[in-house]
Amino acid sequence: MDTDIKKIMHVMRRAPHGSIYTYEGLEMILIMAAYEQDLSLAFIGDGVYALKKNQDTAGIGIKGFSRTFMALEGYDVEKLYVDRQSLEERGLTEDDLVVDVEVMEASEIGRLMTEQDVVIHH
Amino acid sequence: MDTDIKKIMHVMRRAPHGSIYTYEGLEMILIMAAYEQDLSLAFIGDGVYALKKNQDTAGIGIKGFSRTFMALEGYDVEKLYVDRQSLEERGLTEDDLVVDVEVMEASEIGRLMTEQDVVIHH
Amino acid sequence: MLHTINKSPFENNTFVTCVRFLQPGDPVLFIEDGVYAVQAGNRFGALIQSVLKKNNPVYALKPDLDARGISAIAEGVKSVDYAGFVDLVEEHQVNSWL
Amino acid sequence: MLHTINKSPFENNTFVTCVRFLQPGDPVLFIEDGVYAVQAGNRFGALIQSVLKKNNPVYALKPDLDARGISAIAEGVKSVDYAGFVDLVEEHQVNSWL
Amino acid sequence: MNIGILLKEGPYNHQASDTAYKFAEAAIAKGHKIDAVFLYNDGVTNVTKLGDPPQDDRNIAARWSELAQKNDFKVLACIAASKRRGINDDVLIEGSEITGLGTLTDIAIRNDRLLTFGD
Amino acid sequence: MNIGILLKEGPYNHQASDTAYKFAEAAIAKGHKIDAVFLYNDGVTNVTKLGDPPQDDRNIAARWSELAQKNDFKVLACIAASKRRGINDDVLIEGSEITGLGTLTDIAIRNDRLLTFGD
Repeated sequence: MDTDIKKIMHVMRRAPHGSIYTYEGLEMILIMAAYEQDLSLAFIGDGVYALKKNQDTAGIGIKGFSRTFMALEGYDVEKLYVDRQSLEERGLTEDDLVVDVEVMEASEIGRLMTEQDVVIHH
Repeated sequence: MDTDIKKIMHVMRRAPHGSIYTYEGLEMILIMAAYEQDLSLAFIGDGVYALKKNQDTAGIGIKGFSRTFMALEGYDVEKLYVDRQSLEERGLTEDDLVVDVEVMEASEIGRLMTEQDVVIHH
Repeated sequence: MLHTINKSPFENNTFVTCVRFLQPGDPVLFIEDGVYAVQAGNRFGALIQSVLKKNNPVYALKPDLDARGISAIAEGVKSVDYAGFVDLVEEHQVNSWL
Repeated sequence: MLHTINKSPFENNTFVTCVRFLQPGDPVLFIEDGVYAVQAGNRFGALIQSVLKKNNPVYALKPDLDARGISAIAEGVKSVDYAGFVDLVEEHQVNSWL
Repeated sequence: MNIGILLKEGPYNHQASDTAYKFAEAAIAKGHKIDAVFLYNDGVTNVTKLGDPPQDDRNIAARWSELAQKNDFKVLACIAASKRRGINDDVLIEGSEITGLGTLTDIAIRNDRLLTFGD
Repeated sequence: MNIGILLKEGPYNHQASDTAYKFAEAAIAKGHKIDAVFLYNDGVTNVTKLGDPPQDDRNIAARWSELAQKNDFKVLACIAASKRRGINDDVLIEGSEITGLGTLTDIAIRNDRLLTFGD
């Protein structure tokens, strides 16, 4: 088996709760985090909503998971990139988010994408 | 059982082949056509692509179904409404479609919608 | 006729399309990811106001707003719970823009 | 890096979003319902041309074009079959914009 | 009021089944009658008893089964859509049945409302 | 070249499984190795042998089974995603297995490419 460290980027693109993609994506990320690869997360488009503070899913009867993003640091997953335009278009700022992130320009996130061995959209 | 004739509109909104909604929608319409209700079809947004001529699905390995729209007349389903703007935005004209339709303004299709007992989007 | 919209307007064209077909007076209810349309201060505020001005009442499902952390909603939009959704269905036939 | 897009740009924002992240020289391949983007004469022609001008080659999967009855495609766009898709994957890492 | 529900997406992957369920509960609480829930497209996978979600999550199939039996309606899966997706009589939860699209037509005809939930 | 495939949607409802299959066939024809197909989200429903599509339609599960066995790879369904959706060992087609996300990580690490297909 190849023992090089691989660069794997997970791209969160969907709003939470309307579909399971973000939640199951997060489950995938938590498992991959144990494999000591170079993981990063990019939040693009509606993906930024996954990080919104004060989500209370009791009323829809679906388990919430925004707090799980806070646990990522404990797994040494610390590269969380947020697309500035996606955030601004949605009337959000960094203060609205549950975790510390790097707000970046699309061109910069795009450059990081090209350095990856694997990119998975959720 | 209520024996009044019900007005049921099927709204085709998706492009064909990328998902099964239009195809299974058409299966539903063919069954409903046997029940002698007042059926109509509206093609809105990417739904107009379902009627595009010269679809050849051999290469993707999925059964084509655009010709099935031609069979609707034999089932006395003759109210096929196409939203003018959806057609024009996609660079299509009536000549590009496999069946005769009524090209209508959105406001007029919207008015017909409000007369329905049931509206089902596919 | 009650129109329901369940897609985020930022990624999907459903809301913009639905508005073209809307008849004056018909209520619109945003559910699921559709509720992002009514978050105060976003770029769909103008479209929401134009809908309200044509006498189309606009609602958003509160459990879906809460689930997404949306507390401030556009002026004139009313939030309803599932019972309120049922009330709207009592009064109107339903057109779910999937 | 090869970017694939599988959604119709008329209903979904994926193509427009992808373009913002695209690095010069990176190829774009339209597949499935994504191929509607390259139909000649539609309103995404200008965006396609701007991508081509930044030295991003643009491809569309021919079996998907054929399935949708699209014979005329925008100038500068190349159609490829599944073998051509594999060729692109040989040359590039892949970024599938689902 | 008599209400039919058409559910077009499977459980968990989209919120449609959750919203349909919450709506049905609320309608019943207000004294309305749910006549039937008809499953179409991937929606047919809502009634497989083979699902085994995490303990701390909702069990969508079991929940529909209970609501249907308690309120005297059926959750009906379209036979053609079911066959495509591996749903058959052997895997059905209590309170569900496989049937044809003619039944959906009857549901559309005989009820005051037919509500669609999906993606 | 060694290629892993991640498939995130079920059969028939979306074209993803068809495109992934056609791509895999073409890659094999050009002498590449498909290392594994990993199923996630609704994608896990690609490997149920209970499906019974119309005679004149493709059988997606059977097709994956055949391609996998002929070319010495496995179609792997994520266990957590499978449990939610009623996929278990009893319903698996030949050539498929249920496994964990760690296996997907191995696939991502050891191959030259990981391609994702979905909605």
